[in-house]
Amino acid sequence: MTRDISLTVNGTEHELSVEPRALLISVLRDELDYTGPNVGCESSMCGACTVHLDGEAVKSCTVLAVQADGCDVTTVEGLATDGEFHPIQQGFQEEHGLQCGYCTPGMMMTATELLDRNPDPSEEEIREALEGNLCRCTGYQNIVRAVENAAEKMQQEPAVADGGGD
Amino acid sequence: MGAESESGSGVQSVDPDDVDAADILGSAIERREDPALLTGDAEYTDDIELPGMVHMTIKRSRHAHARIENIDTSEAEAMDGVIEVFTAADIEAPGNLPTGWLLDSLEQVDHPILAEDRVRYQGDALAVVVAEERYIAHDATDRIDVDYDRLGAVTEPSEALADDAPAVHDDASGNVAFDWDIGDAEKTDAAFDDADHVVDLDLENQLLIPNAMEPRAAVAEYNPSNDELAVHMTSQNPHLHRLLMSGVIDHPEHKLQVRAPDVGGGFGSKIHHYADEALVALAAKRHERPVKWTATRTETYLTDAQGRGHDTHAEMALSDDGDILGFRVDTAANLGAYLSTFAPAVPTYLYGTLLSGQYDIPAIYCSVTGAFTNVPPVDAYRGAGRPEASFVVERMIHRAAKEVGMDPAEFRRRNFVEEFPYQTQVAVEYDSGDYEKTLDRALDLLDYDELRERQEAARAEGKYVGVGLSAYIEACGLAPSELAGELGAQAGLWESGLVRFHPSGKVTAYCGTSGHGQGHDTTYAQIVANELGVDYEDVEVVEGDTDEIPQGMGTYGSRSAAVGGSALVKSSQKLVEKAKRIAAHQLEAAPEDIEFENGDFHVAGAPDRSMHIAEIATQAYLAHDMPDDMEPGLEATSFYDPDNFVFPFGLHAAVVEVDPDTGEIDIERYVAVDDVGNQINPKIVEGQIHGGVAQGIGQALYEGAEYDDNGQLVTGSMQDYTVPKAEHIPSMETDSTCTPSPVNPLGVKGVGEAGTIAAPQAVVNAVCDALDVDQIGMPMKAERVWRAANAATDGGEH
Amino acid sequence: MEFDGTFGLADVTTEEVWLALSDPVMIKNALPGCQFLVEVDNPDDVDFDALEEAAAEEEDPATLPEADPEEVAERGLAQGGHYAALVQVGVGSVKPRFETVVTIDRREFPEMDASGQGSASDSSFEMDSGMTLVETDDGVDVEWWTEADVFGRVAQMGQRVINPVANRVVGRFFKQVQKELSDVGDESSGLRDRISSYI
Amino acid sequence: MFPDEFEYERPETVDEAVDLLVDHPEAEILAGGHSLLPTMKSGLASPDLLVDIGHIDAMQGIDHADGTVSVGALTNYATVDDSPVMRENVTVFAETAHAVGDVQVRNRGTVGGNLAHADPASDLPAAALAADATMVLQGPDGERRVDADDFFLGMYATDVAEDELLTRIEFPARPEATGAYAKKPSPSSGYAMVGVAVSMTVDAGRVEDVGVAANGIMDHGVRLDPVEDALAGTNPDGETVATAATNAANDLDEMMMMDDLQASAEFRAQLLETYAERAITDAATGTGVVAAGPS
Repeated sequence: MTRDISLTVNGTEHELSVEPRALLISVLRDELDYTGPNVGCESSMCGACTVHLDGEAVKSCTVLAVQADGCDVTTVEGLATDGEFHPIQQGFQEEHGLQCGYCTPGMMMTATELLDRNPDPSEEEIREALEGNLCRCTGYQNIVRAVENAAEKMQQEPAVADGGGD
Repeated sequence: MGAESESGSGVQSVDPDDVDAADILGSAIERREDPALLTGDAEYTDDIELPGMVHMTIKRSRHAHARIENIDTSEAEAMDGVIEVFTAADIEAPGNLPTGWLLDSLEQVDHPILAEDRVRYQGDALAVVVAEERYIAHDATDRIDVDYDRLGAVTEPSEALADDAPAVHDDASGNVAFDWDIGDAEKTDAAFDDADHVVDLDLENQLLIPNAMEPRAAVAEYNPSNDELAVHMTSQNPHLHRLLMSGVIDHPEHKLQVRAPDVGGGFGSKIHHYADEALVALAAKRHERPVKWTATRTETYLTDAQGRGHDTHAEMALSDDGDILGFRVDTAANLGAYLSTFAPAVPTYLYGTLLSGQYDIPAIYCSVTGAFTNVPPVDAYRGAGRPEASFVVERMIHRAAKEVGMDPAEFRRRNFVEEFPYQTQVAVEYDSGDYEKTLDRALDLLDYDELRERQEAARAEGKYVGVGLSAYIEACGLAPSELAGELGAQAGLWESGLVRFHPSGKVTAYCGTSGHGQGHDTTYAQIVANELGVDYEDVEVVEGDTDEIPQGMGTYGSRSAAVGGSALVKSSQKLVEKAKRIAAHQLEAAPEDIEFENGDFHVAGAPDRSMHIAEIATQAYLAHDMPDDMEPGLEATSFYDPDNFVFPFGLHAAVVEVDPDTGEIDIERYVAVDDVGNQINPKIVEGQIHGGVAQGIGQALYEGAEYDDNGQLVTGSMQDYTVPKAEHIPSMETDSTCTPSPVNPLGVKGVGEAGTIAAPQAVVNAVCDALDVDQIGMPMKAERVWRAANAATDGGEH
Repeated sequence: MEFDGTFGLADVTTEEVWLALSDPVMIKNALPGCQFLVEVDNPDDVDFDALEEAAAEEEDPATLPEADPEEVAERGLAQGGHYAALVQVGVGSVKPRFETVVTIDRREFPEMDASGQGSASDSSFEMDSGMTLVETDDGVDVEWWTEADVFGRVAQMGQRVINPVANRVVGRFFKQVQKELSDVGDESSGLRDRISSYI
Repeated sequence: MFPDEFEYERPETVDEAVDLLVDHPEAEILAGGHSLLPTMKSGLASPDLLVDIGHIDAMQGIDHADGTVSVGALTNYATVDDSPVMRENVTVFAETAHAVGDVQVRNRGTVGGNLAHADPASDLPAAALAADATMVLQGPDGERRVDADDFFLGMYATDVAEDELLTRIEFPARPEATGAYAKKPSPSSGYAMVGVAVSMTVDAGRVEDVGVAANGIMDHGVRLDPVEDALAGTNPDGETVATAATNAANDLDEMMMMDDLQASAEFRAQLLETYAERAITDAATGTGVVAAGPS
């Protein structure tokens, strides 16, 4: 028994038929070829599969695709616009916030939601916000710096868009 | 290169475009690996999708030790979408997984890729399912019915060696895999006879589960028309996997390609040759269709080779003045159910040889018994033997300083090795070092004297503050091959590097190492660009594919920069030599009159008469005007076999406050001063230290594989086994000194494991210091600390 | 895992408790999630599906005090006997069905030892249990112990819940036993006398 | 891993959902899925039918009227955490919602799912008890209201019948009360080894009303009556609070205490005292949640 659903992923609408038991991460990776989000733990702990569902960070291994029917999904593939890195991607690059990169897509999706809610988080707030994303390589220090770096960039950006000081 | 950083505030990265070509080596440039990893463009093994691909799963033993009476696969085979289910009975003589390091006394045991009539750990492979879809394969695995006759299980090495322990292998009497020793027993006994003080501790170094974020995976494809088999897999060493797999599945090595695509961390767990990847290759051959297997996290918990697992009794002989006179160590090492690829080397040559630490110890004796148990095979995990050694040494130093009433920093200083090279009592010769320098730098950063005063004041207020030091040493780039061979290695320990100029002047560098997060593409390009004097952007780096790279030993043991990097230096130097002769020929000068600087060859005293190396590359491929007897082309390969290990070192310190009511530990500060020789990319070095320390803190406070009496893993998921989170790891203050290694042309020493080696005992020493107790076991979970604190405050035994 | 405890039953005699705790019907009724508990000849060859079907169709015979003590004694657990049970211990959404076979290893008034094993999809368990009845001033203490080992998924993933669940199962079992036995004590001394004669 | 196959229904109204439950008593209810799906993925649960109530609009959102705050069962933790109405009127519940899981879990997990799942180590049951919540259940015979004190029966066991649905949770609005939750999380799972929720109203320096309840210590959330009794009418200064907290484990049945790999019963009882003291102190000072140490 399958069920027809519709998912809009990074702005592209997909109509597809899925088994009710299919996890959102399976559908994204295996059916739609968005292989940016990764599977790390299957126990809802590691956060490597984090995507935005209607703008909120969720662990896509703990959501059935049928539950996401009609929703907007953003994956790491949707972060950059017109070939230009999102500030969080720039932050991770500049601060060496990644090593093997496996946790990074999920880490960045959680971090962008944090920065939406809290544009100027403290180190403690960043560490708390990343509680659901495990990294085995970096010891987290440069991830914290990467988020701080992105926060600074994002705070400067609107000023530039407004035409600066004058 | 070689500059020492100024403070503990961290390294600032730079854009490679902003770095002068001449300064590229030693610059903290941003990594070229990152764009693909940051956009989802990376290709991990599970991302690979091939036409006609099918999925494989593995039925694993429920019990840690049992006889297999029957495996009923009929229900699974009858399912729609299931292509085949096979067991050991269905394949010709299931291959045995080999052991790559032999010891004289080693009891070698069979390790079939599919268990035939007996399973020896929970997770041992019993049957393989091949199905059209991933979900169906998993469903079918659940429907395989296995009849077990359960046997008694043993999981701790000291228990396995007891008289009445269940026998893991019928051939291995008393579960002894080997007996091994190093050092001089008599001399050490004599030192103890003369000692004013003897201290001793029972130390457990618990079993750890590596937990690379990417589970192991493999995709195999087979072409029957030419018998070529390609395996894309999570590998730290594709060439070694190819060599071993060719034997295990009996497929000719030259028709087997092993390729590591992007690999999501390894920490040792992706060095070893497991049954699983071989089964994927077999399945692809059986069905002539691409086959994918991706471990679930549960499978990684049950089957990834685990690390550590030592039960140790250590004793130290001391003089009244605080001199270390002798050191005696007796260890029972857990090897798990079978001998994994490098398992015998880890608790022996990678452990016993490091027991002199940073100290001039006149007499050392260490004996190790390797024990078979009913846990997954135990092998190299980040640090591999060296963390165990450093832990024993530094815990004993902490205990010894207390015994003779000296400050632990001063006790260390008094006993440091001061002159190099230094021959230890446990076989190895330290290349270079300056141990006081890292100690002094760390004490400065800590403001040590003030800290000790604060500690006393805090105690008066009922607060428990502690300082723990760890003066670690490690050995990287195990070498030379001849020595390794004498010690039992079944492989050489060189590394290959091929540097190839293309006719347009661009360069590709191929190295037999295989990075999985360490940033080799960046650092190797820095090395080669520097040697050749070409733009960093003009150098491409290729790793991890047996079809592209001449040969290789892989990435582990912090060897890549020291051995792989040096191979690329050697090859680059060969290229420069050849290019110089071409330049001399075309500039009509004698080769000895040609000078090479920043990529330019010019005639001495006539800087206008010059050619850039890229131009010479073009000429070398045109081959219109070459010196006599010179072949066209410009590329060179080296197999670099170092003369010795390199010995990085450092001083790590933790400052903790312990709450005796709850057992909670707050790491207030963590200071790391490391000396890894010259640094090719200080930002990457710093990142390696951070990550290593986090794993070390993980071991000290949180991590540990725990089994029940029947060998059932009870920490079998991330819900129960703590992989540290961002909140668990403090912000670290890192700094470095630089004592270049004389062993290799880069003067580098290796950094991948330093933090993991240094951190556990820094934290344990700090907590013991805070509570004024001699010993707390790892992981120092809150309850354990609470009990220790209460035993201490009650004045009871601890 | 080891569990043990003592359960006090008021206003009953050792013989009554012995007879009741030897009655498979009563045990089945008291054991949470137990679908059936019946004697089988060959412990290695039990068709649980057939037994479940049969159990669904049959009505349970009466237990003490309504039942005839003679009948209860007749169907009572026998030393060396094998009993098949289907137990579904529901814990929230987790409802493993354990197909279980129990053997009465020793049965000597007032002591009984039993061992058993069972399996459910990819999990299994083994257990050894025993009990001793001790007469007290106002009734009987049931001293019991169980050593249980769990294997597979439940052991690995359900570690956190095993202890409290086992405690609750045992607690409910004895509460139910107590409830049924309190009726025995209320009955005429005639029943008491008849029960004693079957020990 | 992956869940086993199941049938799937997605009712649009509470009545439809209840009808499905009446017809299929064995069905499991899927709300946010953050308790159920991990259990299914690990292979521990394989329900034949899932009733996905996630699209029932009537079970969403937070209302405040006539001195009662009503929280739809499908409201997620993040919404409760961020809700000014909750922060003002049911502080303890908002503080506790903030302590559940991680950001992703809070975005997706629902308060109704949490309470109906009744995980002993979960955070919300204690807050529901401390806040004197009423659970509103809908069944074939209509609505039924159950006090939080009568709702939690055991591990994963509540008073919700097989054919009933927890539709909303009602709280007395207590704008004058402060609330706090102090939790010692398991470092691996983040679940509570011990968590203590406190709602407290202090008038003229005297405790007028106080609710203290705990998770993690027993096989279900429990009210700590002896602590409440010790605090009632006192001036909650440091010494009074510390003394009251020493009573925390007094009435608890040791046999049903949680005792596992994460922490022994003995240690949990010790933690209970410390965390009760921390939570009460925090509520008394009105500063919100007490952050636990990292270990």
